[in-house]
Amino acid sequence: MSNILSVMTFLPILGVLLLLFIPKESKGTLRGVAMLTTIATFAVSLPILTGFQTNADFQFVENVPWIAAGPFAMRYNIGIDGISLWLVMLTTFIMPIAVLSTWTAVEEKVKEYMICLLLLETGMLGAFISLDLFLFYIFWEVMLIPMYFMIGIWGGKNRIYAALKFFIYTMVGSMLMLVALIYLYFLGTKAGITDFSLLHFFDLKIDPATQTWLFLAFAFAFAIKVPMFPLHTWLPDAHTEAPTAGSVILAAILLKMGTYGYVRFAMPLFPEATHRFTPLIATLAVIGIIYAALVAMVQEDVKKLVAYSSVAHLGFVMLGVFSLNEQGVTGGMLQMLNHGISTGALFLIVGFIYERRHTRLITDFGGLSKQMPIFATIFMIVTLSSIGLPGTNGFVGEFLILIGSFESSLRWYAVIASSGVIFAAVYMLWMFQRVMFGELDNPKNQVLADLNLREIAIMVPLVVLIFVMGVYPNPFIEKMTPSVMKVIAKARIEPVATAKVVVPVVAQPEVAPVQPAAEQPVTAH
Amino acid sequence: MFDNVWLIPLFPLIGFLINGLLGKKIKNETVIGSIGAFAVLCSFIVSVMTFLKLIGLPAEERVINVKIFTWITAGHFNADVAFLIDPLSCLMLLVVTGIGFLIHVYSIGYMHGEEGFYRFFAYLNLFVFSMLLLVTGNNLLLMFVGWEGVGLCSYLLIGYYFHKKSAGDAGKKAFVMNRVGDFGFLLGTFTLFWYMGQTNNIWTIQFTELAKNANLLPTGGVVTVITLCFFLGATGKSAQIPLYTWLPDAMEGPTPVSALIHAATMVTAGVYMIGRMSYLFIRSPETMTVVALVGGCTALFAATIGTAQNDIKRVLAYSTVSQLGYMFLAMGVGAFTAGIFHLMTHAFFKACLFLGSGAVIHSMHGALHHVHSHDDAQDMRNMGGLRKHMPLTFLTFLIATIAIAGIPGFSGFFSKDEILWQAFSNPLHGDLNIVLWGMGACAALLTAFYMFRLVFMTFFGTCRIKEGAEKHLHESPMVIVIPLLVLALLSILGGYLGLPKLIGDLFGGVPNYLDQYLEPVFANANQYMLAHVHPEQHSHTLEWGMMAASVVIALIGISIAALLYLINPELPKKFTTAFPALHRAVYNKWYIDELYDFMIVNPCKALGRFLWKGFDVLVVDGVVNGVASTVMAFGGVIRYMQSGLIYNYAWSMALGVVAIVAYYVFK
Amino acid sequence: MDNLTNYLLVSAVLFSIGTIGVLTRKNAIVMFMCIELMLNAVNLTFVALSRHLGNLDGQIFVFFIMTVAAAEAAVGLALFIAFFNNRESIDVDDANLMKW
Amino acid sequence: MEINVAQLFQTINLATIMPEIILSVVGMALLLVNVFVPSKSKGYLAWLSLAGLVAAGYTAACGWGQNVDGFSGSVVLDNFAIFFKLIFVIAAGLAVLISDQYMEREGCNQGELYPMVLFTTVGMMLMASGTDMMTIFLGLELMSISLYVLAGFNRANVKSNESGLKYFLLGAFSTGFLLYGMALVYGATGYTRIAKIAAVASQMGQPDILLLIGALLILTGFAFKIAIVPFHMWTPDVYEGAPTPVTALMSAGPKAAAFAAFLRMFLVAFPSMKADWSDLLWILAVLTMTVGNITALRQDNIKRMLAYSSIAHAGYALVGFAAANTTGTSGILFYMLSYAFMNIGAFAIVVLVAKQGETNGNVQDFAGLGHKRPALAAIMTLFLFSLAGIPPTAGFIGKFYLFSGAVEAGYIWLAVIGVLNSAASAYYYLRVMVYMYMKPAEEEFGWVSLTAPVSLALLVSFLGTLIPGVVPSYLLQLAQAAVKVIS
Repeated sequence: MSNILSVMTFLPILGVLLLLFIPKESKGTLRGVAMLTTIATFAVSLPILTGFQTNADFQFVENVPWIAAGPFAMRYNIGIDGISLWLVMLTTFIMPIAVLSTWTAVEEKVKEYMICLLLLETGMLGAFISLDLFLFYIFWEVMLIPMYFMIGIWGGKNRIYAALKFFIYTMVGSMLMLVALIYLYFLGTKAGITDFSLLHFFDLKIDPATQTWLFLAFAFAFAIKVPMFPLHTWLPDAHTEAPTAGSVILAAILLKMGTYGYVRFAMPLFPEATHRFTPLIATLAVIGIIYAALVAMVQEDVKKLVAYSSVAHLGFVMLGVFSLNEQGVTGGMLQMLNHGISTGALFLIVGFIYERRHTRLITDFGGLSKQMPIFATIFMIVTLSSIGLPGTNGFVGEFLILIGSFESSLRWYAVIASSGVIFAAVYMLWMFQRVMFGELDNPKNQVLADLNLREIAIMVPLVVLIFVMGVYPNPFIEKMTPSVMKVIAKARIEPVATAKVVVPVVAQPEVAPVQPAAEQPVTAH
Repeated sequence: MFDNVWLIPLFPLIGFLINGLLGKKIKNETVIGSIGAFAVLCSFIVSVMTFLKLIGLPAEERVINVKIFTWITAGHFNADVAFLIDPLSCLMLLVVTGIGFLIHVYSIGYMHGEEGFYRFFAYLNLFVFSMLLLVTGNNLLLMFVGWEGVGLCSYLLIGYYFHKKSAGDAGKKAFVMNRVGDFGFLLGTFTLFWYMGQTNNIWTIQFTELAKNANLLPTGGVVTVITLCFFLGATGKSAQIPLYTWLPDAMEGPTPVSALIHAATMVTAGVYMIGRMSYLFIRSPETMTVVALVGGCTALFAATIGTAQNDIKRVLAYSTVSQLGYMFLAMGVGAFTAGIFHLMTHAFFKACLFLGSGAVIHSMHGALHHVHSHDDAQDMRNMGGLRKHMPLTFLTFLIATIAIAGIPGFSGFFSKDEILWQAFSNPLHGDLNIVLWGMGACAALLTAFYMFRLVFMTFFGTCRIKEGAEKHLHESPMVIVIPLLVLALLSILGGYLGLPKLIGDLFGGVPNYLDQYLEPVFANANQYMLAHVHPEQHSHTLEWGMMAASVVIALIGISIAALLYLINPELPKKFTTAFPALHRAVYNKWYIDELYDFMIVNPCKALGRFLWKGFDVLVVDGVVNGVASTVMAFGGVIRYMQSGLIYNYAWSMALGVVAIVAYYVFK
Repeated sequence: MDNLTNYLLVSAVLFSIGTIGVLTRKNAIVMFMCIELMLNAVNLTFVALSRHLGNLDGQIFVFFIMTVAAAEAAVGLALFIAFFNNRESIDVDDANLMKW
Repeated sequence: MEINVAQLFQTINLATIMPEIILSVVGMALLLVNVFVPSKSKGYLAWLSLAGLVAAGYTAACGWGQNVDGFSGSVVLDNFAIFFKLIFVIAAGLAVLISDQYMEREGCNQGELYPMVLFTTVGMMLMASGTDMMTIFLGLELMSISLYVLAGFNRANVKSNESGLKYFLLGAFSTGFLLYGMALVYGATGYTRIAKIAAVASQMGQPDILLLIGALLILTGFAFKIAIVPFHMWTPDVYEGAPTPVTALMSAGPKAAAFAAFLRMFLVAFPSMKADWSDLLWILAVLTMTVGNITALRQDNIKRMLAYSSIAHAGYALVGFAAANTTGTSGILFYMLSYAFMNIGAFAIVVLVAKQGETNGNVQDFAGLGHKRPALAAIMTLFLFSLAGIPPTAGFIGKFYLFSGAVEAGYIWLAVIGVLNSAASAYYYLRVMVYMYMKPAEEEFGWVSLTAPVSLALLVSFLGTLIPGVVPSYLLQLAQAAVKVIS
């Protein structure tokens, strides 16, 4: 099937159309249809994974004219490479879980809720597979709408503020990106580029001063989405107020849009500017790691704590991505997936206890382990994954990021960032301890039921992935490696020899003799 | 030939999975316990087989890498899941699985009737698995997996009684402090990987590769940075200054855990790691000095605290910290074999001590439970005279105590004396040697003192337990006692593996087996030492003298203990009243925990709170919301221009016309 | 030439008077009369220019303006009456229900 | 001089103004029908005028690409005019469709409304077609006078009176400036015909001061109709007071008509002074967007809010004008068309939600609409997103082209200010959605009844907002073709 990507992307829309014809009273059917749609989407995405050839090319490409008027030519140009592949898979994988997670949590306006979820899925998938800048922008913006409603309608007490903040904050950024996009296009037309296709722009030579401005505009939009310090304040609000599925999707996928944007657009398009702003971005990333960790430590609301932990984790991702070597970028990409899985799982967990107790204050809990052993086990595993314990997915990503950035010019940033692993342990474990350990003294907590079958079914795939990706991450890495190398080759302004100096570990010392320093792969001091 | 080594960690992993996933369903304690113990037993058997195979090989071939699968590859970074079988790791395998098996057996009896029995065995198996990874991992990263894994198990097991807040706190403290160490470990790994790659184009984190290329490393400089980072990792894991405070708190966990994790195996990981990378450490004289000093200080410092504790397990905990200090002292003076030797002997006698104390506590607990007393079953002030009731436990406990105190003939004497001698005579630290020896000797004195204090308070004198409870005190079941006996035996015999040459010569040239066995592992370091420093020759007389001195020191310590706690039990009280401040300081562990709280924990929390409420909400969000509300306020003002009056509107238009025209006319 | 300038000046003055009248008066009818004055000033300009330029376009324009002004007057007065019916005033100060 | 009638008719070329003729005839016929058909319900008039509008639109569309002129070149039926005529037909048609229900409810269902709508449409069409200052003026006045009547149509309602009064006085006032400007241009160049003015103006090396002032005064005249700051003050009051369907028409039609004439005058007659007026439009665009948006932030009355929003939208369109390139100007055309759909659609919802006497017209009164009437709310949501310029809607594509025009012309900061305004504007559009979806319903919205005409209007504007948002290519190409004739 040559248009499998389109089928996958727009399958949720089909689900929406179906949902429209189901009366809103039959909630079970609505949930079922939404569930089936997301599962079908996941099923459709599987052949993409299996059929993906491990090389740097874009695959499953569809490229047809879309808009052509005046100076512009936009094309419906989609495709997938090693960088977007896993993010697409993550999206299709998380969505059924998200739907399932709200089976009982959302009792009101089920129909609208499911419509929002499905629209969101199309938006996210579309953004990940777009190879046309304009198309990307459309999907990028479209995502905002369902998320806005999810926060605003099904959110908590302060939901309207959070929803508006989320929407307008993101919109300010993306609007500036739009201007940069247009400007870039006109630069391209002068160089003979005839449409918005990303691949054309990769070859465009832009003078550094212009790059600076364009990069800033792109980076600003993406930084808001990531979110990077100090543009992060919408996140705790949005997360805290969003319903569980909203938080899960927001954390697992939407935030990745920002980092993905850097890897896919900002960095390869503007290499000189990337080089120039690397210290700034790395500084912000590191500040984000430490700052968010410190702030997370003193949170009173579990969900807010997890939200701040997201900021810290995404700081790691940014650091890795901007180290611009294979370890760092691979680590960053992996960490995106890891964060999607483990933070998604954390939000689900918070959702479980919120559903039971209708509070998220840490002080309202304590000793839950006794009452909910299965929950405790899963919570523990996810917590450990979140703090990057070896054997879980979180470790692989974090380690590669740190070793990558240590090897690059961001050495000192890596050192500071490494201390983030300590803080992560502090705030996560302290939270875990206060919620799960101690005396089960609150009578309301003494009657809590452990996870039911549905909830276990939600968590099991995540837990399995946590371990699979921790123990055997190589299949994930292998698929993305060629694309990662391509990105690095584009985004680095120094000549890169990274790929060629792989020395097998078993190499004999005499085979790998000491080389004069001049021939070393350049790792700027 | 060594293809089946992956079985060694696999068995405990299977045990963990079975007990962890199905344990709740199995319910039968015997089955659960047997599965757990059997898994470790299988590992032990395979380890023994591996060991036998290994010593069957010529010495120079005793380094085998067994690759299972490629774990992570990214760029020139590569990490395999692969095992390194060499004398050092084999020794550790035996210690871990051997003692681990005994403690598993012991636990079946000790943990009888505890809630979450299956959980305990699952964790214990998981711990053994992690520890085996740690010791067999053939690269830094896999070692780190085990490194963090044992930390995790430690966290889980310390927090086993999670309903107790103190247990949860202790677990968290252990984990976080370990993480601080891990931070160092990671940085060390990064720097080493980067430096080797950068300067020599050797991108590897594999131990054998590193060892092979160790000669490319400079002396000092970046190696100092690397080794100090690793050493930070070691201080965290092995509870050295400044990261030792978690270990005494870790006694919140069940006693078998204390024996296995917090005495015999996990806490020695730091020592093992330095041994594993001896070729690296030896290349940095600065680091060696730091290691030796930290070790010496810790040995002495922890010993002082140990003298004033009343909780039986806490005494042992501080003793562990102190003994670990010895091991680091050994490593720091380049006596790697001696350090590993002490690691091994310490594993025997300290496991024996902990299990013995566990038996005591168990018995005390049962007795106190009978009379419905809430007295602390671990407080030595409630004990006394227990030897009548628990003769076997007393016997084994006494043997182990003698061993730790350094009485000749018992294992502790050989290893400790070796360390003291090396501290005194090593060629690395020059004038510092006497200080190092002094610290070690003082610590030995204190060790002998507080250990016998413990024995006297617990097993001698009058029974101070609550009225009526005494008759309920009884010897432990066989499943508890047998491991004690085995360990006690090992505490005696273990020392004969590493007889000093001096003594060996007396018995017709019995070699120092351990030295020979471990020689290939430390060959690189030793060669480097030979090439770079010139050892002074010390006369045998001096060596004999020093040996005698350490025996005398131990005896003095024992005598003081006997005087204070056996002959004249009123003396200690007088002593404490005479020096109240000193006693309070020692009793409160020199207020180090409070100091950390004051210096690090509280400022961090305060900073976090400030950043949240003061910066995040006020400044960052304040700017965002400020912009928004400024615009909104502006809108509120502008709308009042819209007065609703036609002539105002007309004015606006007319002025607009005038302005536009004027602009162009006068431009 | 001078002639034209004079005409233009007069019409400009008339236009200004009309404008100022609109700006300062509050009676809707007076305001409307001022607007008529402005329109007539424009007419004068057109006629003068037409004469000066020697083509008839301007004068034709004036016819249209006058016609339109008449239509405007008719509609305007109807609106005033409707307003007066409800507010009993044609003071524009009273047309202030909607503001801000 | 012998007058050859046939030749005269050839010069006049009635085909050029056939759409106007059709609408005028239908309008006058409807006036008579209204008098002589004794039916209390006036709904049939709506359908009849719709038929007339469709016929006129069809006639206009048939002339696509032919570029004929008439009346000795003082009117023209070129692509540019046709594009705008279709906008007017759509705007008027949608307004007509939502009128009956509203007028019935408000108790002022006089049949004259429909002829007046048709006449005002004729005026707009004439403005778009006019190539002579005279015809433009005539079209403008025809449009305006009909609108004065329409604004004050609800005679019994004080607000409607006030709206008519304000619109009339200020409109006439601005006409004064426009005319004076035209007089000066005439004086400076000697012609009223745009093409000839252009010819003369391009001959002048240094623009004549008379010509410049004339042009600026003409600009202010159009600026009034478009509602450019500082000539915008009438907009909120008039929009608020006028009957809602009239407001809907007013927000879309006259604005587009004024843009049509404005574009034609400035791009055809004064391109030589582009440097002068382009800067001015830059400033005016910024002022208009900003003032419109910022003031709209604090409005509760939804009609008033939409009025301020329409000021802001005029500012966005001006961005394209300031750029004065094909991208920008075709963007204006596209935007005006989209704006007709989305804004009238939004007003249609306002008509439905409001109660008798124009009560219930505040944002707060929309609370819970999303749950009680999900379809209506969903449609309204689309309109609001389109107004806010969020894809996939026509509003986004329109804005994209407008801002692209600015970027292409090198006005990057203008585009940046534009997009920032756009982001700020999202707040007040979202606010409506907040009430619709995120606040509990206080009312059951039982009175909201969807009649056939309104449903049709909603459907048309829904599709007109959505489809060009997803597949805009065809319309954009039409707009490009349309602006070709004036650039």
